[in-house]
Amino acid sequence: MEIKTIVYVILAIILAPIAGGLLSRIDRRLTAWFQGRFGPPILQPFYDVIKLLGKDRQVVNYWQIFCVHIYLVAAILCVALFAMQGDLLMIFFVMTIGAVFMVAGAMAAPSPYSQLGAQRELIQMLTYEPLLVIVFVGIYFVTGSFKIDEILAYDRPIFLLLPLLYLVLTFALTIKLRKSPFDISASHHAHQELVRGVLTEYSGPYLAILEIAHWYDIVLILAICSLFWSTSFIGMVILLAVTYLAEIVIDNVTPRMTWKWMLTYVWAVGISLSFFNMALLYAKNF
Amino acid sequence: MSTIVPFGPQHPVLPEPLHLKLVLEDEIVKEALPTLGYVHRGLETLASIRDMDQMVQIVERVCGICSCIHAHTYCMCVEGMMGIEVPQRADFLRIIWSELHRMHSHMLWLGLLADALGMESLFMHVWRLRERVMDVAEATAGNRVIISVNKIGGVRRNMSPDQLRWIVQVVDELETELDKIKSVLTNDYTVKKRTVGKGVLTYQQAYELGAAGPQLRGSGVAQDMRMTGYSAYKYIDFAPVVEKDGDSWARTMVRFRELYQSIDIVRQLIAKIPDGEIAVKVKGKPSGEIVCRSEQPRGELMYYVKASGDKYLDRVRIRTPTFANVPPLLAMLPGCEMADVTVIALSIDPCISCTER
Amino acid sequence: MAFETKNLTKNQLVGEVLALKNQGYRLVTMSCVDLGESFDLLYHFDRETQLVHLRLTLPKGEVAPSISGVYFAALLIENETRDHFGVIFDGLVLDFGGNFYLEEEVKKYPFCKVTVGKSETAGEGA
Amino acid sequence: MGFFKDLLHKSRMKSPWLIHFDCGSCNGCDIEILACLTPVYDVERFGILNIGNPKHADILVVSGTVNYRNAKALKNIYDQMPEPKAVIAIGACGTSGGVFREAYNVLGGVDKVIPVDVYVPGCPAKPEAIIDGVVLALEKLKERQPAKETEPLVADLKKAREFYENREDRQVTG
Amino acid sequence: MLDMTATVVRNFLTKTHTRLYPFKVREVFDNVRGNLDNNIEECILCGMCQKKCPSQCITVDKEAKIWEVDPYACVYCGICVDNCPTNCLFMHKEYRKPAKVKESNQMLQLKGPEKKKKATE
Amino acid sequence: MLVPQMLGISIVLPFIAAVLCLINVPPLRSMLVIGTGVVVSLASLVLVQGGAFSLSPESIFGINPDGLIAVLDFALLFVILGISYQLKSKLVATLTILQLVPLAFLELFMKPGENMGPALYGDQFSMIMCMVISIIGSLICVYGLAYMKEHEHHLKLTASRQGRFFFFMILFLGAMNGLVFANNLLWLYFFWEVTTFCSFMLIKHDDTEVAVTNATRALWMNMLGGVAFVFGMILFRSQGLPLSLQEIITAESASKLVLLPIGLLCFAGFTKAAQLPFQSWLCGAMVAPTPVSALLHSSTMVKAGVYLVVRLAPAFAGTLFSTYVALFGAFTFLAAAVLALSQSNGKKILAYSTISNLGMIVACAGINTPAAMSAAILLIVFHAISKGLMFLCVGTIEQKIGSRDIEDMRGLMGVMPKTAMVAVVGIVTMFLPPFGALLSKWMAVEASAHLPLVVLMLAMGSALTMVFWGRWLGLIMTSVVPEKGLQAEEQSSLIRVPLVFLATSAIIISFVAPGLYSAMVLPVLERFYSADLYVAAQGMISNNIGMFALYPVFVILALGVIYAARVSSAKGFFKRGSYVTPYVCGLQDPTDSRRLGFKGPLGVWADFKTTNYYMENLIGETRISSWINLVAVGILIILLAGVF
Ligand code: SF4
Ligand code: SF4
Ligand code: SF4
Ligand code: SF4
Ligand code: SF4
Ligand code: SF4
Ligand code: SF4
Ligand code: SF4
Repeated sequence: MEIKTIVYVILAIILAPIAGGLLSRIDRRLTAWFQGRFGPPILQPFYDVIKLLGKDRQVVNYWQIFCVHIYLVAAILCVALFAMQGDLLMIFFVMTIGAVFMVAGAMAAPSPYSQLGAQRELIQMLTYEPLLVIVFVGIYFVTGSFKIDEILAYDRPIFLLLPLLYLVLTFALTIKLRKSPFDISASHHAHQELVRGVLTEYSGPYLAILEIAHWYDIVLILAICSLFWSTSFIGMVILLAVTYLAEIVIDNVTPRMTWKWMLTYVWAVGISLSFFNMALLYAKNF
Repeated sequence: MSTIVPFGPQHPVLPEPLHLKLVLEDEIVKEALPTLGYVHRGLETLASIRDMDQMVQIVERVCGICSCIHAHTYCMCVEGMMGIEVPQRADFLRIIWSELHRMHSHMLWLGLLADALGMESLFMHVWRLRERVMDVAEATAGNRVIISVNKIGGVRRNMSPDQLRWIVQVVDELETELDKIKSVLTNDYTVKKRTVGKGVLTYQQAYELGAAGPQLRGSGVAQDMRMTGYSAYKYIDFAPVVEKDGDSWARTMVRFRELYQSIDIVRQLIAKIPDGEIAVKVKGKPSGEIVCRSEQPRGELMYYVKASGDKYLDRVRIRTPTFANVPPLLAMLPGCEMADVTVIALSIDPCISCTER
Repeated sequence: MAFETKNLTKNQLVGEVLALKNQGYRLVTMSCVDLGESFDLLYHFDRETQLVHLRLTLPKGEVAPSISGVYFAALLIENETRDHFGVIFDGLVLDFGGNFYLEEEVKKYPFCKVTVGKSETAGEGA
Repeated sequence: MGFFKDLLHKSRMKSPWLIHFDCGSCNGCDIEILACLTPVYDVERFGILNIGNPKHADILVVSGTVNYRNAKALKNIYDQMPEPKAVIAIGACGTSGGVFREAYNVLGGVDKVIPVDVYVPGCPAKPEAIIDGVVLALEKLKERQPAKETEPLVADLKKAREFYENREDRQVTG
Repeated sequence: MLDMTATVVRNFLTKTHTRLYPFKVREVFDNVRGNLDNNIEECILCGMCQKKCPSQCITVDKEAKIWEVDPYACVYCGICVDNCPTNCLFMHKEYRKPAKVKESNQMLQLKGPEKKKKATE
Repeated sequence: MLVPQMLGISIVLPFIAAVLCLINVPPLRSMLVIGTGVVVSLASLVLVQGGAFSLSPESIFGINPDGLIAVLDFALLFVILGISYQLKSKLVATLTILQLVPLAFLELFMKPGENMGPALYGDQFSMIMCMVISIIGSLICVYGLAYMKEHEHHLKLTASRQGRFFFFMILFLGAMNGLVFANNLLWLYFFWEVTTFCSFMLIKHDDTEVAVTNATRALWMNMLGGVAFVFGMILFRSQGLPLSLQEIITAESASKLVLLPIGLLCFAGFTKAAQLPFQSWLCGAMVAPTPVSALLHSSTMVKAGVYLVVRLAPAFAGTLFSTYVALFGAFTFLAAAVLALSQSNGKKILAYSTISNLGMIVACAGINTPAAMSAAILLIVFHAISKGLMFLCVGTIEQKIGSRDIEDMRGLMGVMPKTAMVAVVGIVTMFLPPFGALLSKWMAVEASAHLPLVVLMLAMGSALTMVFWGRWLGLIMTSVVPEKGLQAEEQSSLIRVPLVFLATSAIIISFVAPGLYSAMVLPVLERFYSADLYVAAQGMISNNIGMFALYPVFVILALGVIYAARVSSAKGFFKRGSYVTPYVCGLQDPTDSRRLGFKGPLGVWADFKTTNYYMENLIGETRISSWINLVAVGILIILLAGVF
């Protein structure tokens, strides 16, 4: 491995949670503004996490702790692999380690909320995973590779060729961000029928670890989004900003839906959008 | 193969301490059994150690949301037994406050429903609008929530012409604001997806299970206690708001349209309010039995009072609307999705504190 | 403003309630009053905002017939009355056995003027 | 180490997550607590979130009179909160039982069951008062202080029952 | 599907509606029922307030000249104020501040009301 | 290097040992089974050293082998005919006759021996298969020793029938080894039919009514494949091709005419590999004692089916038929995953997951690129290890808790911690990176990227896979913290050793996957493909479109696991934290903090209880099986019609 890659990896591992935290703070402030409120202070997400780290440890089942640490490791690993410019599909599969262990951790606790949350989380995974694979395949179609370095070497913004697939990716993003209408398995605040779903039985430092892992996750998936406009920095920033703003608006204007609706709707819409986009690509090529 | 989930008494979406034991299968509710008693205080027994004037303050705290209607109905009972004629202005003022309470209660409920739907921004928005009504209550009665304006024989506070004008201005503003969010409830695909067809209560069920208020009217039964014309309602034009479908959406629409109705009634009241005294002197002790009914935001409220000329009343019995709405709720839950439990529960606008007293 | 009531005996009650139901009446509620030696059970029915009242005077210690078979909604009211007065209803569809609102710590029937211990009477309903 | 300690203290002050339990309130206080969250008062300015789950919460906000049935739930919820934690009793009911003190099913205040750190009077307590109450409670969170001693729940229930049983006849039971 | 958008965008573009409470205190309406107080010098210790209070939180001890209210049981209804024959009871516009320890509001009358006593009788 | 001897040990020795197993002296049988296992395994390892070979035995015990095989063939078919009479199954009888007659025709009139190359041929693919069969198969047989003792104890049998049982188990191994080394299609056919017969006898072993019905179903479905096989051979001969496998796949004249018999052989493979719509025999095989299921699913029987399809793949590379095979496999992958999702019966989940994985292998054969073929071969290996392990786990668990329902496995960590740990390893190696099964899946998805419909089905299927494994993984861990740590678990070493051996090898072989690939898979592929091969270097497996950084992921995750295990160990935790009950809205039992549940209505205690979502009403087996079969039949018809 070259020195440059190692530096990238280390930078990514350090910067990702900071970026994730800041994003989450921007998210909360913007949400507050959309609701006509003032919103939390600048460093709020970090205060939250530090406070949680300083709370007493309580546990329902120690497998949970095991699982939550694996989730964190997997999330960091994904970001590192991305920084190494590895294979998109491999990163995706490594990402599922984290997701699966989060579910396993939630199921380890004998609590109805956590268990139902785990079931729903599984259904969310079921919903977004095929979509992500399709998006990656779409990228492969355009660039001829799954490897990030070669995707970055592609000389046109992928977004222009795969606008609909980008939309499909934002479905996955919404689910990963736990935003309405897909905040069915866990939510930022406990305002849902499952209390906090998969997060219900984690407390104190373990909740903090989950939160940090979640930041890594968000950064990763936003990084994947950024691949869609990798040719220019400004294009990338604009794409991400618009995407994130749209996410927040959608979060604020839609109620939470049920898992059945999510599965059928997202699969139907996502798959047809993908096929449409593929058809467009074919049409262009011939 | 089933999952058993406790729902309440402490649950973030259900603000009221009601416990439901849900038996689920793939998130479909198979059985729902309630436990009550988490708010039971036994305040009806206080009638035996508090005199009838003090009871006004106590029944007002049966429930903080439409507190003044409780006090009003209780006062109607005692006044009825003693044959007291309340000054007309007092009647009008009582109803103005009642309608303001109905408005804030409906908006509060709309916010909670939005929260149960996971639509935080609507919750925030509606509760922000609600604060306007709270300000009116605070300015006119001296307290935001429990306004303590009723007393036997009339009301304790008057409203100045300035205040009345200001109220009209506030309800006008509210009307325009409500217009802006109207389409969210009437048109929005996602909102309708979560409410339409959820928790259907047929006309027959609503009628036989004894549903009350918007729950009853949402199923097509045009019954509203205000039609009996108690207090100042006899001077006002209005017709009960009715929806046919009997689902959560219909109940939502009933309440939403009632907001407009209340705004209209407040305008009419303020246009017609007479001058004069606001209270009469009360002497003596009541005796006999009486039943009084009124319309709360959640439906029909009934007081039964028995007295025998003693210092203390013999019996104060309160039948609150949510008490009547619990059996229909239990009938609606089986077969719905777990995610809809909160929506359906909130669609009856549960008020457990008055259910259990 | 006293109101008209129709006085009934225990045996007439369910039949009369059924008749009212067939005429389209809805159960509003039931009120119970302790008269010292007996309980007054008042049933309030409504049709298009007009009320009809039935009165059953029940000597203490007797079991009242339940109307929850006719009006399901009566279930909550009868359980409540059981909690507060210790009146036992025969044929209640879902009997909370005096623990509807109250925990075991509350040992007396709070609404009764003559204090009776709860545990001794659970069987007979005095 | 001092830096981290200060940071932790600051974070605790800046991020109090609430759990609200309605322990037999008339809803007057409940809706005022909720009103704090809404735009007009917006307590998220102080990092306050209504988190709804005892395991995540720092401050337990209790409204209502506390009766025999919900006292047990209250105790359970309090026990499930990890330290450091604080309890705020809201309203006349939460602090003493209010108008209902002498009703038969009322224990009379949150402090009969769990140690209370801040009392917020009012009927209902005003949103401003609730905000003040939270600010006051933060001091307890900052440096974890040993919880105030309360007798175990069962003993308390017994005492309350005695109180109720020894009341004069004309009161309540006639 | 996006019917709420107009509203949230409007919220976004207008000023926030937040009252920045501890930093900016809004003006209180007149006649608001806040903390109960007694102008103890005017009080004739007649016990009317004690009798009328629905919460039974006032204790008047004529002998010891002590007037006491438990502000944590008081429900701020103002009935006592309405019924006080000397109008010595009054309510502040401000609410009572939260406290870490419950303390009752006890007042000892040092010197009785002057002539007024007769006038009100 | 001793190839003939080793082949003899692999193929003939089991036949002899099987007969010896019939002697009813339990200790002797145990030694026999263990001994055969060890010897056969060693032989397979020795074989690997030698590299590719081809061999035509002159005689077996002095008999002309071709003649011997022919005689045995007919003998076997007549036995089956006899059985069909016993079972009163006209279907089986018809299918047997449909084989007997054409086979006689083939033997008598079509000069089957013409231009025949070597009768036996072994390349690295055969050797991988042989290792899988010999090592995993033997472990399962060893496990079977302990299992069957308990099993017969449960059934309260007076006369042991283990002789018969192990006869067929061991025979199975020999037949499978013969199958993978056979180059002469007639030989292959013979071994093929032996596996059919063995599986029938093993499924029927308990002789209950269900067992007999299910065994019969297995028999006729596999006989259907046998019929296709025979007709395939006849067609080969009618086109003048020799009945040599190697000849067929290397034949330059992959014209449309040859496709039909290849299609028929593939069909035979599909039936054996329980592809849709033939999945029901494999699910029905669940009634057999667990070692049988383990054997059928992991190392034998179904693997024979995919082995044949994968072997034949180069012969139809680049044809439309190939694409249809890919589609067919992908559909099986998806549909079986859906069915697995709807199951709570642990063995059924395993069964459907097997079918699903086999579908993936078939799909890879259809995709027919070097990447896909690597995926197929690797998946055969890794699936065999993990699936064998999972079956043994379920069997062990069932004998302890008396249920194979995964809902009953909640909290297994508290009841049988060691087995539960092994099961966790089994599950994790089935579907999570960096383990081999997932590595193959990754290869498969990347290889299929140019076939949108296939990749879509693979993507959806793999998401479903994630769900049903994920929840199983989770619920094993569901438990309260035990008061005084975990108790030790007693277990016979005949059970413990196979479990632990398989679990460790699942991890270790995944770790050496790059080496395995270079040594065993690459040589096979290089014969047929030149471009786009994966290169394994420095622990990374990569080709021109993708790269799997196996070692970095492996190492970091391993460190993560060690770290997580340290911080979460029960002892370590209790020093630093405290135990609390789950959140149930404040309704726990205040007096007993470890009692799970809440006080519900009427003051009645409700114990904690949750279930997974099986969506019985939506995707229940009975609900959708017929639809799925219909689609599968449709694809199959198009597929076979395509080759005409
Ligand atoms: S219905 Fe509720 S809000 Fe209305 S008066 Fe009754 S208790 Fe109060
Ligand atoms: S609706 Fe869900 S995501 Fe939105 S604020 Fe509430 S809890 Fe958070
Ligand atoms: S449930 Fe009862 S207390 Fe709550 S708002 Fe309704 S009536 Fe009032
Ligand atoms: S203090 Fe007053 S407003 Fe608050 S709960 Fe008690 S009675 Fe209701
Ligand atoms: S009523 Fe007024 S004068 Fe009399 S004791 Fe009370 S405060 Fe004093
Ligand atoms: S008249 Fe005098 S004694 Fe009588 S109530 Fe008034 S102040 Fe008290
Ligand atoms: S304000 Fe009301 S509760 Fe308070 S002391 Fe006066 S009468 Fe009593
Ligand atoms: S439980 Fe297992 S060992 Fe026992 S009889 Fe059944 S299959 Fe055989």
